[in-house]
Amino acid sequence: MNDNDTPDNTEDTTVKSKGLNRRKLLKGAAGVGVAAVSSGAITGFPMIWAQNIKNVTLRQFGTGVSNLNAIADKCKEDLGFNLQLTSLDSDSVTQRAVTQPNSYDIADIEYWICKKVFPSGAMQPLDVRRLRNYDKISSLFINGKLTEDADIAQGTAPHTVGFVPDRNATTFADQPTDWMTLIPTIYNADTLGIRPDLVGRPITSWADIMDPAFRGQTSIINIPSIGIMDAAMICEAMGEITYADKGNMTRGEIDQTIEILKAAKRDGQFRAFWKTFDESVNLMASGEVMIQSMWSPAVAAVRSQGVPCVYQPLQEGYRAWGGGLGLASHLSGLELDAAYEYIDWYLSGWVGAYLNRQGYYSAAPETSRAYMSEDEWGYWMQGREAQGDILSPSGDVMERAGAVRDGGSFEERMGSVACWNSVMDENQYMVRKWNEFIVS
Amino acid sequence: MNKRPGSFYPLAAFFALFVLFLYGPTITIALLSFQGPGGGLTFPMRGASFHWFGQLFEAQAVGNFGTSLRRSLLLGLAVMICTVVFSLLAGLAFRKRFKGQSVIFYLTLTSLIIPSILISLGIGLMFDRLNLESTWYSSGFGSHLTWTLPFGLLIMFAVFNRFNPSYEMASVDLGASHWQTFRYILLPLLAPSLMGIGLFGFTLSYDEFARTLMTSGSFNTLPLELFAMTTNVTSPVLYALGTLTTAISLSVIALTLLALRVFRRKSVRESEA
Amino acid sequence: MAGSVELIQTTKLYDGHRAVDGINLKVPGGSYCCLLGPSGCGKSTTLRMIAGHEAVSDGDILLDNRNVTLLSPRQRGTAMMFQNYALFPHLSCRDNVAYGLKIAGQGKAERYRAADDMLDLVTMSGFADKLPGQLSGGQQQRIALARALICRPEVVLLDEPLSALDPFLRVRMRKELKSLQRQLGLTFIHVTHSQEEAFALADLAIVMSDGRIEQSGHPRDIFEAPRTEFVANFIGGHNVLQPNSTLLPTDLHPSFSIRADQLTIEPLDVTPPNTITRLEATIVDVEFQAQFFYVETRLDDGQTVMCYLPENRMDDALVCHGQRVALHWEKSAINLFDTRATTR
Amino acid sequence: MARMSMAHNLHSYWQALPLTLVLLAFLVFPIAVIGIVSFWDYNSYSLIPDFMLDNYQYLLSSPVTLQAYLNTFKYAALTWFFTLSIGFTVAYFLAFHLRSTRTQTLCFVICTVPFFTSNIIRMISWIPLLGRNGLVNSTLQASGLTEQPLSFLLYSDFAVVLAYVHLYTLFMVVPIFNSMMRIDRNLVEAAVDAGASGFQIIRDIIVPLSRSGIIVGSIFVFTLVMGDFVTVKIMGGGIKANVGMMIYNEISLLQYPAAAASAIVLLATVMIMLVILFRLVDIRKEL
Repeated sequence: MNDNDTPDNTEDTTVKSKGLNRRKLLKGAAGVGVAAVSSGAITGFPMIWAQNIKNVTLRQFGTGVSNLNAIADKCKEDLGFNLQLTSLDSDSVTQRAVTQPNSYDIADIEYWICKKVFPSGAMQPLDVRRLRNYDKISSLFINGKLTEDADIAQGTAPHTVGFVPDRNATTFADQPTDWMTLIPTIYNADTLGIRPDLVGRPITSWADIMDPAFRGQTSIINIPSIGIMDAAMICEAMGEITYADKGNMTRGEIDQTIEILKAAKRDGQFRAFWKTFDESVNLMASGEVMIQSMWSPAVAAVRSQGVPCVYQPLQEGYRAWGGGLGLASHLSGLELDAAYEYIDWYLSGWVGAYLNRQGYYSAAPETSRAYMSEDEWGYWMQGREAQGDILSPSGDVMERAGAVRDGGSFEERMGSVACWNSVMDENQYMVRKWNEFIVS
Repeated sequence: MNKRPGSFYPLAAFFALFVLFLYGPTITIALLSFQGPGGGLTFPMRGASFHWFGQLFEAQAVGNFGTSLRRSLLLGLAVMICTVVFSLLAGLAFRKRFKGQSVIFYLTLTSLIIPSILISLGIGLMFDRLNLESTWYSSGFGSHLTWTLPFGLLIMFAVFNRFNPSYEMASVDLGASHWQTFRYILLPLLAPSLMGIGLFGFTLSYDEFARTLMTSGSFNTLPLELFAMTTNVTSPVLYALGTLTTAISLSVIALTLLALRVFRRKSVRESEA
Repeated sequence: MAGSVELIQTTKLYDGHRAVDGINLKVPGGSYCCLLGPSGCGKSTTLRMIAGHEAVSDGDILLDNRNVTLLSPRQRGTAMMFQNYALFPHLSCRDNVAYGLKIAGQGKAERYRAADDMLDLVTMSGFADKLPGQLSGGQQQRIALARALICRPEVVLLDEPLSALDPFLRVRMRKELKSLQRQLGLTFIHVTHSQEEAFALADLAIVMSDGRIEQSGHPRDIFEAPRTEFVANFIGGHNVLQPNSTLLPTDLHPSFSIRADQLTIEPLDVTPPNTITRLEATIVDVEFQAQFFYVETRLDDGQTVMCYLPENRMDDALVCHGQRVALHWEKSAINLFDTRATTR
Repeated sequence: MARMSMAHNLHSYWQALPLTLVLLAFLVFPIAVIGIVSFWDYNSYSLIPDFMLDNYQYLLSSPVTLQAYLNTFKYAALTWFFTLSIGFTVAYFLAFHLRSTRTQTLCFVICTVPFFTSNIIRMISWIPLLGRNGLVNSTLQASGLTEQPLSFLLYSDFAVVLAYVHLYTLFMVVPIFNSMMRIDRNLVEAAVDAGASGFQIIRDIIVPLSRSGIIVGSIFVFTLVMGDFVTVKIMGGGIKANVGMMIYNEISLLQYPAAAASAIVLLATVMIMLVILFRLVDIRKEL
C-alpha cells in the first residue's frame, strides 16, 4: 500500500500538467510519456486495440459533477480514443437524453433520470458479461443493500432501475440480470450544509432548516425530484407528515408537503433556491445562506475558499443519489466496443479514486483503493483523522492534517441513507405542484 | 460662448450616474477577476494577480471556453453574412410595392418581438418532430436569424427612407444597367450601413442565449457555456472571461469606428481624385 | 412710442470669432426695420439676441429704454417668427396660435376666442382645426404670424419669413406683412438677404457685413448714397470703379460708385459738355429686361461697367455686342464712399 | 414605364425570398408546431399525439398562472416606468444639451459598450455588489447607515427590476433619442418665445413629438421583459417567478405540451398588447 503513495502523487501532477498542455503538444510530450508509462505499469491493461480505435470519438454528456476534463484526458492516455464532454444541468440532461438521443453516445446520468429516460427507448442496456470489473461494483447497486443485513432505503434506489430483463426491454427488472441500464459510477449521501459561524447553535435535524431564527437565510434545491425528497425529510422531521413511502408519495402527501413549503416561502424563510452545485457553493460562501440542503463536494468547495462550512449529519439520516453511465441506443460496432472498454476502464480504479478525492464515492470502491494513499483512503472512506494534508485532485490543499470527514466513514454515511432521489408514480402531479410552489 | 442652461448640470450629473450604473457591475467583476488564486465570486478580494486570466487559457475542470468560443465566432460570422445579404435584398424588395409585402413585414416584426423562449421551444420541437438533429449550425443558425434579420431589415428601412433615389436615376440616365447601378452606386453608398448591420448581426448572434437554448444541439455556444458555468464554476475565471470579452468588445468597436473613418476618408479622397 | 429697440455695443462671440462685432443701433417704435446682408453677416444672430434666444457676449439691448440683456424671451415682450415657421406639428392651428396664452395661464375658452380673432386677422379662420402639415407655405406663414402676435408683443422679430415661399407669393405676403404692421402699429424687425424685399418693406434698412453695420437709414437714402463699396455692391445697381491715372481723375481715389441708370451710352464721336465725364468702353453683353436693357461694357483697363438703358432709349445700331462706345455721366452723379467707413 | 415597374416588382419577389423562407422555416412553422403540441398529451419522457384541452384547462384554472402573470406584469410595468424615466432623461440630455455631434456620438458609444458584453455576465456582475456581504451592504454598514445587511437587494423583486433596467434602458434611449433628434430646434425656441418654461417645453413639445420613439422603446422593453426568464432565474435566486420561468421550468421538466400551451397563452397576451401599441405608431415611418 505504501508503494502507492508516490506514483499516485506523481500521477496527479502529470495529469494536471497534461491538462495544461493539451493543446501545446510539444511542451507536454515528456509529461505524457511519464504518465503513460506509469499508468501502463499499474493497470496492466492489455493493449489489444487496433490502431483504428484511436480514431473513435465518444460523445459523453451529463452533469458537471462528473463530466471532468481530467477524465477525458486520462481516457485518451490509457485507451487511446477521444472523449468529448458536454456538461449541463440535470434538467437539461434529462431533456437531451430523451429528445436528442443521437446527440450523444454515452449518457452520464443519475438513476432517477434513468427511470425517466430509459423507458423512452433512447438507451440500450449493457451486457454485464462484457465487463471485467462488474463484480467489483458495490452491492448497493445490485440488491440495494450496502451490507447483508442493511435496510433498503426509500425512493428510487439504484438497483430498482438498474436492470432490465433482456437486450430489448424498456421496462425494469426487479432482479439483477445480465443487462444493466446504467453502470454505476458515482454516488453520495446528501444532508444539510451549515455555516457553523452563523447558525450559532447545534443543528441536529432536517427540521432545523425551518427554524424562524434562520428566516431569509435558508435555501433548498429546486430540482423537483430531489427537492421533494429534501422536503419530505424536513416535513417528517418536523412531525407534520408521516409518509408511507417518501419515495412514492400519494397525491395527498404531495399536497400537504407543498403546502408546508409554500407557507414557509410566504413567510420569507428561503433566501433562494439553487439548481446546481455551484449555486449552492456561492450561496453558502457569500454568506447569503447559513443553512441549506447541500452536496458533500460543495461543502468542501466552500471550505476551500476559507469559509467555515459543515456537512451536518442529522438524526433522520441522509438523502442519497447515484449516477452512472449508459449507452445511447444508436451505438454499435467499433464505437460500442470502445464504449464498453471505456466503462470498464471507468470502474478500474483511477476514476474512482479521482471521484473519491472529490468527496463522492466510487461505485467500485475496492478498485479505487489501489489508486489512493493509505491516508487518503482513511480520511475519505474510513472516517479517520487525516495524517497529512488532504489534497484535491488538482493538488490544492483541501483539509489540513488532523481533519476528520463530516459524517464519518463510508459505511456510516451510506448506511444511514433514509431515501434516494426518486421519480414517483405521481411524478407529473408532483412536478406540477412543485412548479406551483416555485412560482407561488 | 453661449451660457449653458441651468438644467444642464443636474442632467449631466444624471447622465454620469447612469453611466456609472451601466459600468458599475462591469467594473466590479473586472476588479474581482484580478484576485489571487484563492479568490471567490464575492468580496472581499483575496489577493491580487493575473491568475484567473491565465486559467482562462488552460483546460477547465468543467466546460471549455475555447471550443464554444470558436463555435460562437463561426456562428456569428455565418449569421452576420446572411443577415447582411438577406436584409439588403429584402430592403431592396421593400422599396417597391409587391403582394404579400405587409404580411412579410408583420412577420418580421413578430420575429423581433416574440419572446425568445417561444422560438427556442418551437424550433426545438419542430426539429424533434421532423427527426432532424438539432445542431448549432442548423437549428441554432436559423433561430439566430429570426433575431438578427428583423434588426437588419429595420435598419435597411431606415437607410432607404433617407436615401435619395436621384443617384440611381442619374446612373441609369448615364446608361448603366441595373447591375452596374447596384454595383457602382448603390453598394458603395450603402456600404457603411451594411457594415453596421453586419456588426450588429454578429453581436446579437454572439450574445444570443434564450433562442439558442433548445436549438444548439450537443454543443454549447459561448453564452450557453457561460450559463452552464455560472452554475458549475466557483472561481473568478468567469469574471476574467467577462473582463476579457468586455475588453474585446471595446477594441472591436474602436476598430470598427476606425475602419469607418478610414473608409470615409478613402471615399472622400477617391471622390476628390 | 412703445416698441423702440436699441442695441449698444452689442457683441456675439463664437469660439473667439466675432459673429456680431459691437454694433450700435436704434430702431424707433412702430417702424419696419429690415436687417439686410449676405448669409453669415450676423443679421440672424443679431435678431436672435434681440429675441433672447442667443446670449449676448458683450454690450446691451434696450427695449423701450429698458435693459433686457439678461431677460428671458418672454420677459422681453418680443415675439419671433421663425424661418421655417416652427409650427408645432402635433397641434392644430388654433392650438398653435393659442399656445402662448396657454403658457400665460389663460383658460381654454378665453384663449381659443383670442386665437380665433387672431386667425381672423390673418384670414385663416377656416383652418383652425387643421394640422400645420396640411397647410400650404403661405398659410403656414400666416399661422406663424398669428402665433407670434397673440401675446400682443411690441416688437415682432421675423427671421427670413418669406424665403420659403415662391416669388409670386413672396410679393403678396410681403404686402400683407407691411399692411399688418401699419395696422397694428408694432415694431417689426425683419431679417432678409434680399435687398428688393428690404427696400420694399423697410422704413429703416440696416446693411450688415461681417458682424458690423455698414450702413443704416431709409432704403432710398442708402440706394442714393451707399456709404461703402460693400453696400454699393450688395444692393446692386451701382458700378464701383477704381480710378486709374489713364482713365479717371485720381482725386476720386481710392474708389467711387456710379448708379447704372445714371449712365448713358453715346457714339464715340459725341463730345460732351464738361459737366459730363466721358469714358470709352466696349459692349460685352446686352440683356433685355422688360422696362430696360441691361448693358455690360468693359473699360480699356478691364473694369466692367453696367448700364440700365430705358427701353425707349435703346439704339439697336449703337448698342450691340462688340461695339466701341462712349459712356457719359454727370459729374454730380459720382458717389464718394465714406473714407472712415471704408478704411476701417 | 409600366413595364419597368413590373420588372421591378418581379425583382422584389426574389429579393424578399430569402427573408421569407427564413421566417417561414424558423418562425411560422415552429409556432405552428407549438400550437399543435399544446394539445398533445405527455408522460415523463415523451410526447403523445392527441387532441386534448387539459393543458389549457390546467393552465387557465391554476392560481399559479394568474400569479405568474401578475408577477410578469408587475415586472413589466416597473421596468417600463424606470426605463422610460431614465431613458427619456438620458435621451433628452444627449439630444438637447450636448452641442456637437462628436460629443453626442461619444456619449452614445459610451452607453452602448456594455451592451456588447454577454447579458449573463452583466447580470452575474450584480451579485458581488448586492449580496448580503456585497459592496453596497458593506459600504452601508461601514458608513453606519444600516446595522444589518439589507437582504432585499438581492434575490428579490428589487434585484430583478434593477437588472432589467440595467439591461434594457438602452432599448429606450435609442428610439427616443432618434425621435428627439428629428425635432426642429426652432420649435423649442418658438415655445420659449411663447414663454414656456423648461418643464412646459418638455410637456407640450418634446414629449408629444418623441411619442413614437417612446412607443417603440416601450414595445421593446415590454416584449423583452414579458419573454424573459434568465434574469428572473439569476437575480430572483429561483425564489421569484414569471411566465417565462414557468415555461422554462416546464420545458426543463420535459412537459413540452404544458410549456407549449403556456407559450401560446403568452404569445396571445403579448400580441394583444402589441396590437394596441402598434395602433399608436407607424413603425416604418419612424425609422
